[in-house]
Amino acid sequence: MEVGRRFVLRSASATGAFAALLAAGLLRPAQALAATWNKVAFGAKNPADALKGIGATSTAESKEVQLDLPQIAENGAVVPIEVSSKVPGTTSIAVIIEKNPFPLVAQFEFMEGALPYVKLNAKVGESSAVRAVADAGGKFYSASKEVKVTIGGCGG
Amino acid sequence: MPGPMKIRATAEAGYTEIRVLMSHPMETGLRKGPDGKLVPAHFIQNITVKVGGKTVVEGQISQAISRNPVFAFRVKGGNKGDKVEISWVDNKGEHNQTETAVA
Amino acid sequence: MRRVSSRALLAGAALGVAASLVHADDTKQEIQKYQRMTAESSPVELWEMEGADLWKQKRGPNNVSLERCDLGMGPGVLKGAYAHLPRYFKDTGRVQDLESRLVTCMTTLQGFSEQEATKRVFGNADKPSDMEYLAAYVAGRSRGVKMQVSTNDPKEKAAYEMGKALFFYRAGPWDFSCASCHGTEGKRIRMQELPVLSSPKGARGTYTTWPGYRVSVSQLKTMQWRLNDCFRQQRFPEPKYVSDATIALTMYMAVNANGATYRGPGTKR
Amino acid sequence: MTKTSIYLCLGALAAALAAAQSAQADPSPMEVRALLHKDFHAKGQATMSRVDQDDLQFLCTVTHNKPSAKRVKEMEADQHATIAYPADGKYMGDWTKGQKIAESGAGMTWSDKPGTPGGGGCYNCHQLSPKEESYGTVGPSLTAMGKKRGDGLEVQKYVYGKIYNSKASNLCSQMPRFGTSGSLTEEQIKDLTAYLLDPASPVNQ
Repeated sequence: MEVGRRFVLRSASATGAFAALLAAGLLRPAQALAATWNKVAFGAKNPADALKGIGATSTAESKEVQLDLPQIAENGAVVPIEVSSKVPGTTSIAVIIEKNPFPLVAQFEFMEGALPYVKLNAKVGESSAVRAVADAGGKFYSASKEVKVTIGGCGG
Repeated sequence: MPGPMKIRATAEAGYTEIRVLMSHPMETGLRKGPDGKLVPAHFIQNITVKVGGKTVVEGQISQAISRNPVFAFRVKGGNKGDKVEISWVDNKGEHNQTETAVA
Repeated sequence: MRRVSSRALLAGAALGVAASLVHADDTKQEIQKYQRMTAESSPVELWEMEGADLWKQKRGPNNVSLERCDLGMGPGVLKGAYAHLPRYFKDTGRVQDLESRLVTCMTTLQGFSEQEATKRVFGNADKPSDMEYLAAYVAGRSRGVKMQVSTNDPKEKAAYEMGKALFFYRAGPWDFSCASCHGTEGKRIRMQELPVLSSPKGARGTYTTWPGYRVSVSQLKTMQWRLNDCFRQQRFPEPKYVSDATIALTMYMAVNANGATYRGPGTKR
Repeated sequence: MTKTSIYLCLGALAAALAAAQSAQADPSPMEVRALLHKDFHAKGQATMSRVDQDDLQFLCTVTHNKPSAKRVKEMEADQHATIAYPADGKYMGDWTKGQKIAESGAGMTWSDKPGTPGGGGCYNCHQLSPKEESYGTVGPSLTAMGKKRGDGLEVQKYVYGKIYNSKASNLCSQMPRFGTSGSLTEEQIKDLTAYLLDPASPVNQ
């Protein structure tokens, strides 16, 4: 088990280190990276627009999309969400929290032997439906589950 | 300022489980600081996972990912000793990366 | 007629009770699932990593690391040290918990004044404290070790007894003791089933997962912080950091947890 | 609240001695108090006098919340005498305000601003509105209280008094004495009474 270290920006030679990273092929140029962040989809303020933003104009409910999360969250700051897709040819998975101010939380593309699987922690502002959307050859399949965010603790 | 980062990659039956921990504030831009002003948005936007030099996962994420993000991914096959590299870039252009070998 | 209707009513009531019980069970199960899933995907190890760095770093007026710090198992021995704390230390003549002993090492080895060593012990999400990093690192080195806190020394025994008395001492505007929230089996405060820390079952489950990462504040919290915030909510004045009173309470809970395997640093709501 | 007094010393000394004899290693509440004075400091509105027990707190501590029937009777009468019923004879206020007070667990801590209205933290221990799922179970469920008991004047007075000083009817209850301790105002207690009894309140839906 290797241990990662904070680096680059903590050092004075940030630019040099960045260049080295680029040379090593670990990072692509910042502009290119910025371009790969789907501003339209992530900026959407409702689930329908978010889906449109990732190209999912229509989705079919599917049991092949497996979504696991606790139905009750003691704290909305962290809601663990696990998604996997058994739809053949799945190339990406997106997670949408319908009642969040910006519903689209993440989209992952899988290639070179990566299984269509991801586990993440998301902030959930209020009790909401959580939707997972799998893209298989331009067709979109989805599953959803409710999560209830509760008030915890004795404090104010 | 990027804090520490950690990857754990374990060979399971038929696949490799990759788990990554990142230090990052993941500020939404919607939260008020102690001074009553909105704290500017500051969050990771892109994540890249490479195994044996090949990109296997490309992720785009929003400010709704929890502070100090943790992700798990799975890759078919994989052998002990294979190199796993993960890097991220946030909306301010800050970035970090680390690597490990499959155990 | 009357009898029939009352029986029907009773049956209805019984059904209602059964339904709410099933519901309560589901709720409990889902909360347990939440706790399991957040623990599985917790960033808490990052605190241990930073703590490991800090432990080895040369710091303070003496420019030395903490690597020769004696946490009770001999200088520099970390494995299992936390599972044996609090304990009596001859050199200071005190029963000390982890944080108290770390202050001792920072002052005696690194040359910090006590004031410097305790200036900022509770951090925040943007800037955790050195103490939080160090506590996470040291506690983590007892993972898998059975809790074995001694009360053989008369001072250890006295600390345990004082801790117990403190636990049940009711005072303040709301008449609370520790036991007000942590004294009745199977009761919830809001959604939380709070552990009964006076019983081995409750203490074992809880003590062995502190210090812990709190997802609500994205921070690792230490046992001294936990006690501090309990006293705040108990409507008491503030306990002094690593005071005899807080160490006595820690001793009480740690001894109650004896025999359980330490599994922290844990993850909390 | 009356603080530790000569009355306490006379009344409870016997109990303290008995407790001390039964388990020799047990530190007495006096020793605990001395340690608290050494190891705590005042912060915000939480003054050091808060670690001093009044006679009730002392008795409940030394008897593990099980005082003798005789002492219970005497002291419950004392506690009852602390209840100040509203001069206007009205016990019910605004249930909508009462709901907010019931939901809030703030108040009286060193981090609360002195003088700002606190809450009753009712949901910490009780089920009230059936719609609120995040409720505690330390105290009994109060759901549909008004429906079950009605909202007659006697019931109103009972509920008002219970919130004002729960110890008047259950000496070592875990529930704070919200009125006696000055944690909630008369108006707030009226609002809570309405929250429990008003037919329009969610508690009774």
